[in-house]
Amino acid sequence: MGLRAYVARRTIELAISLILFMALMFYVFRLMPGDPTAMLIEETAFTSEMREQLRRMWGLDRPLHEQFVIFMKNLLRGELGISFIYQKPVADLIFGRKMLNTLALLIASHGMALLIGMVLGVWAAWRRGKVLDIASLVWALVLHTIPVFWLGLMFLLIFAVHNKWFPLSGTITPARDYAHVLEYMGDYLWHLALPAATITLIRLGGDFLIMRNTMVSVIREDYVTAAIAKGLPEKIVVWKHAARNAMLPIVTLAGLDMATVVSGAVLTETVFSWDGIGRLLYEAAIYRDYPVLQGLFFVITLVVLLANFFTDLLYAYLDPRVRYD
Amino acid sequence: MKTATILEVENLKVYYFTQRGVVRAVDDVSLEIDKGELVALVGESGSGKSTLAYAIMRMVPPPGRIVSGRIVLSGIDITSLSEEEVRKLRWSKVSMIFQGAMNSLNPVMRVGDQIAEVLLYHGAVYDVEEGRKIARELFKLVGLDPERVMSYPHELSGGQKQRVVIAMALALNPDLVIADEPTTGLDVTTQAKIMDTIRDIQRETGISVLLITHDLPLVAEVSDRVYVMYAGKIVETGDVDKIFYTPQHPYTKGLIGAVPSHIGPKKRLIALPGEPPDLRSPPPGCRFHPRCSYAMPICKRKEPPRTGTGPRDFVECWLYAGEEVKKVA
Amino acid sequence: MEAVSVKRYRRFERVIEFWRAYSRTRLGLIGLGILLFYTLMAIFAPWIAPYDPKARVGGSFEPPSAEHPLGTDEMGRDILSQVIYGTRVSLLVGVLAALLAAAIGSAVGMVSGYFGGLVDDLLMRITDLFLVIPGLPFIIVLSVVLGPSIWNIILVIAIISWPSVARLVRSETLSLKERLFVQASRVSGATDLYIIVHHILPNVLPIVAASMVLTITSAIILEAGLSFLGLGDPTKISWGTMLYFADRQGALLSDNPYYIIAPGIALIGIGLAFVFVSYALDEVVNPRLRERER
Amino acid sequence: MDKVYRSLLAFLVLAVMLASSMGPITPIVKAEKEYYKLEFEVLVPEYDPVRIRAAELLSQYAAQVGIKIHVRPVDLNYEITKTQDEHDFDMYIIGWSSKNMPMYISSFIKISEDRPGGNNIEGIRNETLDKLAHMLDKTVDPEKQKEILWKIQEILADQVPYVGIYTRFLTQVWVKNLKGLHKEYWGYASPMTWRTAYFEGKKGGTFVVILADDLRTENVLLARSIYEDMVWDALYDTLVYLDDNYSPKPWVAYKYEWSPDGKVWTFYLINNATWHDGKPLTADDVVFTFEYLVKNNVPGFRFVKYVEKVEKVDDYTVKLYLKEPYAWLLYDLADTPILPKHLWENVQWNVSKAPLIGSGPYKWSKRVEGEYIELVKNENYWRRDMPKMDKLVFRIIKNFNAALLAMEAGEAHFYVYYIPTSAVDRVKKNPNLHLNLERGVTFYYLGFNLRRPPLDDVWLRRAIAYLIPKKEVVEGPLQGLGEPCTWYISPYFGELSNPEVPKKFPWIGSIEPNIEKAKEMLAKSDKYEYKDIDGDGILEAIPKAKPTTTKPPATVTVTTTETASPSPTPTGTAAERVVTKTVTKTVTASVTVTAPAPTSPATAPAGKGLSTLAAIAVIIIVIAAILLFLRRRAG
Repeated sequence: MGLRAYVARRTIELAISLILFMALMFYVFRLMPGDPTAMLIEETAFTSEMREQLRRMWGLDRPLHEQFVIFMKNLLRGELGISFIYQKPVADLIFGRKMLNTLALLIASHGMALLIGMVLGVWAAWRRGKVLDIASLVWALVLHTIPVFWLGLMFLLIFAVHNKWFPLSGTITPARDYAHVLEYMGDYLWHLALPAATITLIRLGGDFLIMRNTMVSVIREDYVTAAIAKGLPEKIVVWKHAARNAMLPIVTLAGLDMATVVSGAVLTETVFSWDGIGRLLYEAAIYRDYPVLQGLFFVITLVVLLANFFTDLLYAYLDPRVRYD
Repeated sequence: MKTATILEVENLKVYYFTQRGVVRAVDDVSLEIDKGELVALVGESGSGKSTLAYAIMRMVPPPGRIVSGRIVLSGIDITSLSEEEVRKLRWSKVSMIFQGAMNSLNPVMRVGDQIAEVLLYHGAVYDVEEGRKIARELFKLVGLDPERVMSYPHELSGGQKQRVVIAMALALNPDLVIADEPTTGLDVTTQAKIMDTIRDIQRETGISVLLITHDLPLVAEVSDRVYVMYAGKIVETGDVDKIFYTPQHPYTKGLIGAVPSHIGPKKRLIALPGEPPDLRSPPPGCRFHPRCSYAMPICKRKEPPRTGTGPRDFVECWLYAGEEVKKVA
Repeated sequence: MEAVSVKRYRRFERVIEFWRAYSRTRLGLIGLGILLFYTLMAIFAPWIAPYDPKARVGGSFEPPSAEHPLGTDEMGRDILSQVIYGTRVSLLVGVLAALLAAAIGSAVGMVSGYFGGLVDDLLMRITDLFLVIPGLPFIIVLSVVLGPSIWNIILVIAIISWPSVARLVRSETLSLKERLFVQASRVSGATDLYIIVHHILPNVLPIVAASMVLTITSAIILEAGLSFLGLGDPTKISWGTMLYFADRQGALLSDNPYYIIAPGIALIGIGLAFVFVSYALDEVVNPRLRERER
Repeated sequence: MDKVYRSLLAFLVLAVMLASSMGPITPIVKAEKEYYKLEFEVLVPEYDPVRIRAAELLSQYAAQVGIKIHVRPVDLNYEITKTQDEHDFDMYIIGWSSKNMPMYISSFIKISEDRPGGNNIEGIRNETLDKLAHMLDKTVDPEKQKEILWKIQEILADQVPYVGIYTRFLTQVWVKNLKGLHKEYWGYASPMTWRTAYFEGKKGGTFVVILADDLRTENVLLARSIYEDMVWDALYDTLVYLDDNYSPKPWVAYKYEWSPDGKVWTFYLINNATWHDGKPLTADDVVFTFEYLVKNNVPGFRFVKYVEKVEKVDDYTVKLYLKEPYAWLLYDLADTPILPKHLWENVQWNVSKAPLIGSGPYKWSKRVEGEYIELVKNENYWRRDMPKMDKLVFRIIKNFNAALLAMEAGEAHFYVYYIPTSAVDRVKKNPNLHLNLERGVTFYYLGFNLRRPPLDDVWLRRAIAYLIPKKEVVEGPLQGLGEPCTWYISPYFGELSNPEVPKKFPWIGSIEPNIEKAKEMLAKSDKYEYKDIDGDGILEAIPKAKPTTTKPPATVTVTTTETASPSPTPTGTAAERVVTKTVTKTVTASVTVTAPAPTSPATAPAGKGLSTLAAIAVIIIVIAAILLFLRRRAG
């Protein structure tokens, strides 16, 4: 099958599963006990009439199937609705600063983890059986079992409380005047350091292990032995012959892992009060802000599906044996 | 006719130091190959043939190590060289056609480039294009369409891949080519064609070849001399006719007896009973004695001495110890 | 009768053989040792723990001392006792969630693999759907739907973990059903249910068990994560809820950082133990992984 | 093919099993029984260890009397829905300040509020209480208000539909050199604080305040959290404000008065107030604000439903006509921002970005979402002496630890929310920080569902009230940073709180669990006989035969001459208002709680759950089928 037909088919499949998934989530959200207006009673002057009024305004007084039809119509038109608590379009809410923050965190940490994990994995596999390899193996296993939020707390304890090297929370220093964009960037990166380091370390364990294990089995492949026998310099053997082949599984896994990646942000963002979509999702669940929940799941699922799709394309590029089917 | 010796292995010991004990994969082996000779190394799988081959390339995989002995390749003792020096010798002096050759091609690289890179990194050419040009020539030599240099391995058939590998082995015009089971995994007709190609090229270029195989009919057909290896030791060596018509060692006899006759119906005449020994704890004395039908009490106690059977030939067996060669009917 | 005892003897022999292979792996033994330690701690918590984990026995955030080796929490409760009691919930959640996931996964996998065709396609599409669902967000929503209780957490973790088991079991079933003894059984008129229960199930169990060990680890860590987000059951002491309250109540800035450190170490310990065991199991079950010798 | 159908069936069964196991816990409908087991569930918000501990301790003591109480921590949203909307609960613990505030208490006890979503969560159906509540809302005279409130407190204490457990101190922290703060509901983060706070020995400066949550919208009318209120308080002015003693004082309205019937209110505005854009603030703006709120029926402003019309007398005088007297108008106005007519005329009330021009002491400067809000001094503020600071910055720090560090580092000057008890010691040790420990209005209480027998028995409720370890909770988990609650109106409101309550009603006054008294209470019941029938250690309540002669309902003769009497406010003209009441002392004894109202399941949750689950199952199958179809077609 040609590339174009393949992409067309995958796109249709993707769109349909996304829409159906959203239909499913619509009902799951409404299954949550509780009410979007319930949290408002914290405001002293709120009466039940006012809650009723809000429910009407938000269309919650209509029968469920009617709400569903409205929701689906909006979704097909590309509208995600209006947030109950923020009173603004969900799209604006998600694709604003919060999305940028989350993306910055995820890309920084996962990029680093992938890079370091791959290099270390290749290195350890090449020197397998040696002391350092075994030591790093044990470390990777330990890192693999550390809960991400606990590591975050430890980092805070050591680097923000004990030594005040890094800030405890937030993405920038509040109310600071920046003379230059670079200064702003610096401040942002300074705040990003701890949360990104946390995720990087946690992911590093997994990425390292996968890379090392595939590398170890690739090293046993005859073409690597052949490459050595051919008298090629070690660097060429390792990177051009072994690592390139060993990269295939980790690339696939990185794509398939998108779901976990996006999820993991919730915990890290909680620990570091990082104002991203993970926090938004948690708050939306607490407040039963259905439109925001739907919007977030839509975006996250879309990202995951797209990641899978692009992984397949990338895989086909990396491995000439793969055909589109 | 004593010509230049290309390879000389002397009292080589290669052990694997595993967690569960020391595997004596190659134990005190000596071997010689002259220029233009096609020497066969035969033996069951697990007898240490491949390890010997890797040792000659000086690429024994860990936890294996060359413990003692010398490997002299074109006059250079490679056991004492540094890794970088060895790297430069590899392929330029000795190249290899690997067991399961189709797997020794990198699946994500064009086959031409895999040949070109050899030339490139040994300084034979200065860019990939030039390398590909030479690759095309080599492809013609081994009977391949030169345009195939731009193909990926999965686009070629098994026989074609095999030819690519042979072409690659010839790229730097080495003194010695080690062919480790070069035809396994191919169908019979292709096997024959490939072997013919190797033989032709060998005759044409005068390259020495060390053929490692357990395919005895093939050995009988193409080789000049034969080394028989059992459990890490060379038990017998001699000219191909000598080995096939007057085998001395009971193991050699067994091997040849076990060969399906390529004339008559295919069946095992005398099967070798039992299994090759565990090289972590080989039997004391002669390593073959548990399977040997001629075994004597001494075989269990002491290792057999080497008995010369010709200028360069010998056999290691108590049957012939201290005696002149006895003809065994 | 005799046949049964022979069968039983064989099984016993197999267990012995398995244990021999297992006990050769050093990591596996270490892991098993740690697990034993945790299990004993969970069972005998009331006797081991120096204090009632919920009672106020000291000032708030007391640093470690002779009376309180790990200090006290914000309400003056002994942290060591809480960590010891916390083992119970973590182990319970981990094991039960993994069991449930294994049960659902094996059922779906076996049905899918055995019957094939439309059923297989349908079940596998559903499995794919679950694999694509963003895990933690989905779990958060589900936990809110179900309310905070350890039983719901178990259920939620199982719901998110079964698809991978299903895929594993399906592929194994596919190869099993082509085997001679299954074919023979079918020819001799055994019902599908009989074949699944008597032939397929016993043969997929080992791989399910091996994969379960890792599921337990992730379930334990997941429970801690959920509890840390405040979705756990706060009346039950678990390491996750401890960390949740530690974070909320400002343990970071207090005099007793062990309130945060201790539960985390406990979590890592148990996680490592299971990882070691699964590592060892892999080596025993999949001999291919053993270092090749030439 | 047969095999396919069978396995499909198997799959469906599996799906249904899965789905049904996911269903919400369906309420067990208790049938009319011979007796009731004293086994209850108490709902507690899951995030607060203090309340959870309080519930656990109560459960321990109750067990000693033979009452089984299960502690069920739930998500707050769930708790509110279960209690307020669905009335599906036995007991619950929650913190709700309004419940012990004079201006809100009436809404919690009116019979009309006993409906799904209504504030009368417990299901109090007491005619006297209802009448008093209605009367309270129309009584403006403080003396009369006090009289009614005292009565209400006594009836509540007698009937115990809910019972206070503890109140927390206002544990607010600010830097030592910050002065000039003023108190309101939420402590010192009051509108007046923004206007008068200053740094000792320093002129101007930047005042950094830490909020635990960001603005959700940039629209003052959509303010839903105290944090949002705090920001808008600095940007907008109000007609009146509440002083430290919690009484309304003139502000933008320098004088106000009301007609003898309390229905016509006249506000006289100062004439030098301007909007941040330079336009003067006039009667037109005030009229516009009232009319705008009324026209759009904006949620959050209670007085709106009483407004009949608004009239501009001249540029600086406004008359407000009410449909009926409303006691809390001034309190509501203290919370109502005056909106600039020229900017809001064509703006919808519920947009997320509304004009950010007010007339308050600070002007909007900038905001980084999730990080901070910066306001700058309004140089043209009508009070020339205010504000004292040059800049007011609200930093958003959700994580308390980070907030405390910022305070310690001197990067922030005021933490507006209550700090966790655990941080108190650390703050006390810091020489630069001031920890304010003062009684607040918070009210953490245990509520009963009076609709559910045997909780309809006042003696049982009194018994349970006796068992609440108020002192232990305050000294234990709360670490002394609060007080045991022995009231229904917080002593924070001074005279309005009835000091007799704890003495006259020992079950309210008791702060330590009293097993003996609790047993005594149970023994006194005339409704049920409490004994352990099945010997499982848990008591059963056996209904006693209904007394043949039911006492006549309380005679509460409330004669109100409908002449409202305004309170003596600074400018208020004291008018006469007579409230003649013949509420005899016997009221307390004779008022009975009416039979439980038919349980009002707003929506049967079970039914809703099942149908939704069915829908989900169908959708899953459809999704799978369509994907399957696509795969098949693609080959």
